[in-house]
This record gives sequence, C-alpha cells and structure tokens, in this order.
Amino acid sequence: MIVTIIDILLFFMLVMTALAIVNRRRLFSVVMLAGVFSLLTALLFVTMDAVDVAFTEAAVGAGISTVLMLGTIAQTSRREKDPTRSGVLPFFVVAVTGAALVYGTLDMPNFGDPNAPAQLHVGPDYLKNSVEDMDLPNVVTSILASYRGYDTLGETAVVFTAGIGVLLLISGLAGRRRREDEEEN
Amino acid sequence: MMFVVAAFALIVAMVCLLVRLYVGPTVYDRVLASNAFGTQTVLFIGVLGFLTGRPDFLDIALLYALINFIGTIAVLKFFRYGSMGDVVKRPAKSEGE
Amino acid sequence: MLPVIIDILSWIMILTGGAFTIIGAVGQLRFPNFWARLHAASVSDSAGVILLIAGMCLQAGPTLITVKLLVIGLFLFVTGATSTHATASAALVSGLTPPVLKQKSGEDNSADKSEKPGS
Amino acid sequence: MRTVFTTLTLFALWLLMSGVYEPLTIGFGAISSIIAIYVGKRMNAIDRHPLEIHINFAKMATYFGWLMVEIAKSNWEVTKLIVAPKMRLRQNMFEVPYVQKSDLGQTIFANSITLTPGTITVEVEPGHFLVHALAYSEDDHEALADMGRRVAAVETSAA
Repeated sequence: MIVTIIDILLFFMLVMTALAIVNRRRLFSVVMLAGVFSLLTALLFVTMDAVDVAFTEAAVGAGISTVLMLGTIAQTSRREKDPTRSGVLPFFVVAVTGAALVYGTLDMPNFGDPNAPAQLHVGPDYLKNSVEDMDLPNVVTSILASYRGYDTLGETAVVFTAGIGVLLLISGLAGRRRREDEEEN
Repeated sequence: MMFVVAAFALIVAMVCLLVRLYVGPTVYDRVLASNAFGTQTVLFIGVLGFLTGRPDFLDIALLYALINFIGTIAVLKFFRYGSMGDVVKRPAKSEGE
Repeated sequence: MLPVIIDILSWIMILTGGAFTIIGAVGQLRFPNFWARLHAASVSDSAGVILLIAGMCLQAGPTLITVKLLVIGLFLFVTGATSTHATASAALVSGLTPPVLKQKSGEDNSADKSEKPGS
Repeated sequence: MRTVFTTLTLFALWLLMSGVYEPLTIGFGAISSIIAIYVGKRMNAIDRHPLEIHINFAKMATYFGWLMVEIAKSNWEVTKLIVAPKMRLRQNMFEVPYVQKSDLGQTIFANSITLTPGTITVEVEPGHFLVHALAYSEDDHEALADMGRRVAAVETSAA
C-alpha cells in the first residue's frame, strides 16, 4: 500500500522531470535533469525489487552517461536549436504510439503475478535448482552468469563495442577541433 | 511506520530540489541540487529497504553514494577545466587549448 | 524495556533527520543566491544524513546491515563535504563572485582571483 | 608490501559487503581482489607515496565528538535562518589561517569547516583557507581559529 503511494509519487516526479527535459533549451540543465531522471528510474526499479537493473541504471544512467553527454556538449553546442517546424505531427505520432502501447499493456499479466507465462516456463526450475547447481545465493546472478551465459556475453560485447565507438567518436571530434583551430591560427 | 515518515520527508525534499533544479539560474545551482538529490536517493534506497523489510538493498545505496560523488566531481572538473561552464560572459570558445 | 527505548530513540532521530532534510531542501528553494544555497545543502548533508543513518542503524541492530549503513554514512559524510567544497571552488574559479559585506571590502577581493579556466 | 596491504584491505571490504561466507564465494572474492590489484598495478594507479597518517586516534575520537556538537549547534543556527520569515543574511568571505602541519590535518580542518553548516571552505591558498560564511560575525575568526587549534592538537608530531 505504502509502496504503491511511493511509486505513484515517484512516477509523478519522473513525468515532471521528463517534461522539464523537453522544455529546456540549455543543454547543461538537460544533462543534470537527465541524471536526476535516471536516479528516479532506479528508485522505481528498487521499489519493484529489480535490484540488478537498479545497479545497472545507477552505474550507467547516473554515472557514465552524464559524463559522456557532458563530453559531447564540450565538443558540440551548448544550446539546443530552436525547432523550425511545427510539432503537431510528431506529437500526434507519439500520442498514437503511446496510446497503442498503453492498450497493449492491458493484455499483460499484472506485476508480480505468479501465473504469468514468464513465471511458468523455466523460471521455477531455475529457482529450485540454482542454489544446488551454482552454490550462489543470488538467483539472478546465476541466471545471468551461467544459465544465460552466452546471452550475457553477447550483451557485454555489444556494450563494449558501443563504448569504444563513443570514445572514438569523441576523440575524433576533439582531434578535428584542434586541427581546425591550428589551421585558423 | 517511522520509515514511512522518513520516506515522505525525503520525497518532499526531492520535490523541492527538483524545483530548484528546474529554476536554478546558474549551472552550479543545478550541480548542487542534483548532488543533494543523489544524497537523498541514497538515503531513500536505505529507507525503502527497511520499508519493504529487505535491507539487502544497501549495496545499491553504497554504489549510488560512490557514483554520485564521482559524477559530481567529474561534472565540476568539466566546468572548471573544460572549455565550457561559463556563468559570466566570456567568448564561447576559449582561446586555444 | 530496551526495545522500547531504542524505538523511541530511532523515532526521534528519524523524525528530526527527516525534518532537517526538508529544511535543507526548503533552504535551497528560499535562499536568494548560490552561495547561500550551498549552506542550505550542507544542512541536509550533515544533520539529515547523520540522523537518518543513525536512526536506521538503531533499527537494524547489531548486524551486517549496521556495518554497511555506517560505511554509507561515513562515505556520505566525507564526500558531502568534499563535493560542497568542489562546487564552491569551481563556482569561484569560473567567476561567480560571492556577495561580500560592504564595510570590509579590503581583504576579500575574490573576484580578482578567478583564474581563466581551460589552458 | 604496500600492494599486499592494499589487496588485504580490498579483500576485507569484500568480506564486509558479501555476507556469504562459504569457501567458493570467499575464493571468488580473493581472486577478484587480486585481479583488481593486478590491473591497478599495471595502470600505475597505486602510487608509491603512502599517505602519512600522523594522527592520535584517541584524541581524534574526542575531536569527533566535539565536532558533532558543533555541527548540531550550527545546524540549529542555519535552520533558524532558513525558516525565519525575513532573512537576515550577512554573507562574507574571509581568510582563515591554518596551523596544521600535515596534509591530512589540513584536510580534516577544511572538511570540518565545510561540515559545520554556515561556513564553507571555498579555496585553499598557501597559509590560509578562503571561507565563505552565511551569517558572518566578528566572532567567527576566533571560533574557527579555536577549531584549527583543536585539529592541530590531534596531530602527532610528524616524524
């Protein structure tokens, strides 16, 4: 009950932050607000017991991406360009998509429903056997690292590649800036 | 029960900080507010752990404390030594690095 | 008897801690300029954190949780001060001049000390 | 020697956080702390200048208690300022000379100033700190000098 109220309040703050992000034109404040947005998201994950996702959100959302976005701002512009076209059509598209998504969730099982299909397939086996198989206290860890080990390896490879790509982009931009400056002088 | 009170106190504080984060005239106001927001989040995770009867969540709170500090310091380093972060009027591009 | 005392103590601590946290946030809203807001932030960073962590420790009792809480508390305690200082000094360096009392303008001409960022 | 010490510290921290004490998990912890230290050494992240701690820990505990009282007092002062309907701020910057010899002592002093709400160490300059005060009064110099002397008393003579 209490947790539900807290959830609602957190969602409220989340929506407010999102609106603020959309409204702002100065990119520094957008970066700060995005950091706060991800803090709020992680809090919501914690209230839903998704501890590992909250971990990831904390490390990536609040920490690294803030720094990356600041680095990007340093290379590019500090203000968002004012929109040149009217926003009616994009808003319409977004609203329809959102409505469709909300309609889709009506068919989804309730949060934490023990009879949801996802809970009935292999989940019970994992829950029953993981401590014996792996001797680890945390089931999520053993699923991620062993039962779904190849998935995790793939994910890690993707994230690693993305990280290298971002670093290359930023350093390439910085190098070009410097060269241009030198040519000007 | 007492943790409910603490949770709501933290939420009220967070809303205040959000307003400051939105209004805050200078960049540093925003950094300050978001740092305080991070501290509040750490405390909130701790309180939530007690509220749901599973204080194991404290690991995340610890991680948050670390990330928040590192993030704040990184941002400030950027403002201080990067080619940006001017509050006063100054040429947009700082003269050659 | 003892549990009651502990309960009362932690009630007091958590209530006052929550109050200080709110007061700090309200101070951030009400104070007129950045330099004053720094001090408001430090209210919730010191009193709020200490009291809330202490209250939670009392509730947790002598377990691993208390140790973790103490580690978090110590960490927040040290980093709170450090990041406040870092914010202040970055603001000073970038040229956000602090308000200074008029009659004693002789010694704190801090605006002149602002170096050029970026080198 | 220093590497071994750092590894042990890391492992102790791991044990503290883990909470599961079985041979397998403890082994994982030991292996991961050794790997972390190895990577750190390769990155030259472990410097060769150990932090010199010239601190009398018994006196430090007393100072900490005193600091807590100070924090409580100044919190109350700032709280009154915040909730007062009409704000009477006397913000000011002033210099506070420090007398501590070691870096750690100076750090403790600067952080103590920041931790007591109402005063914030803004900048460190040779021989003094720049301190910003929310409600400045002439007594602040004496109060902060007193705090500085207390911190200096905590230091043992640097060998």
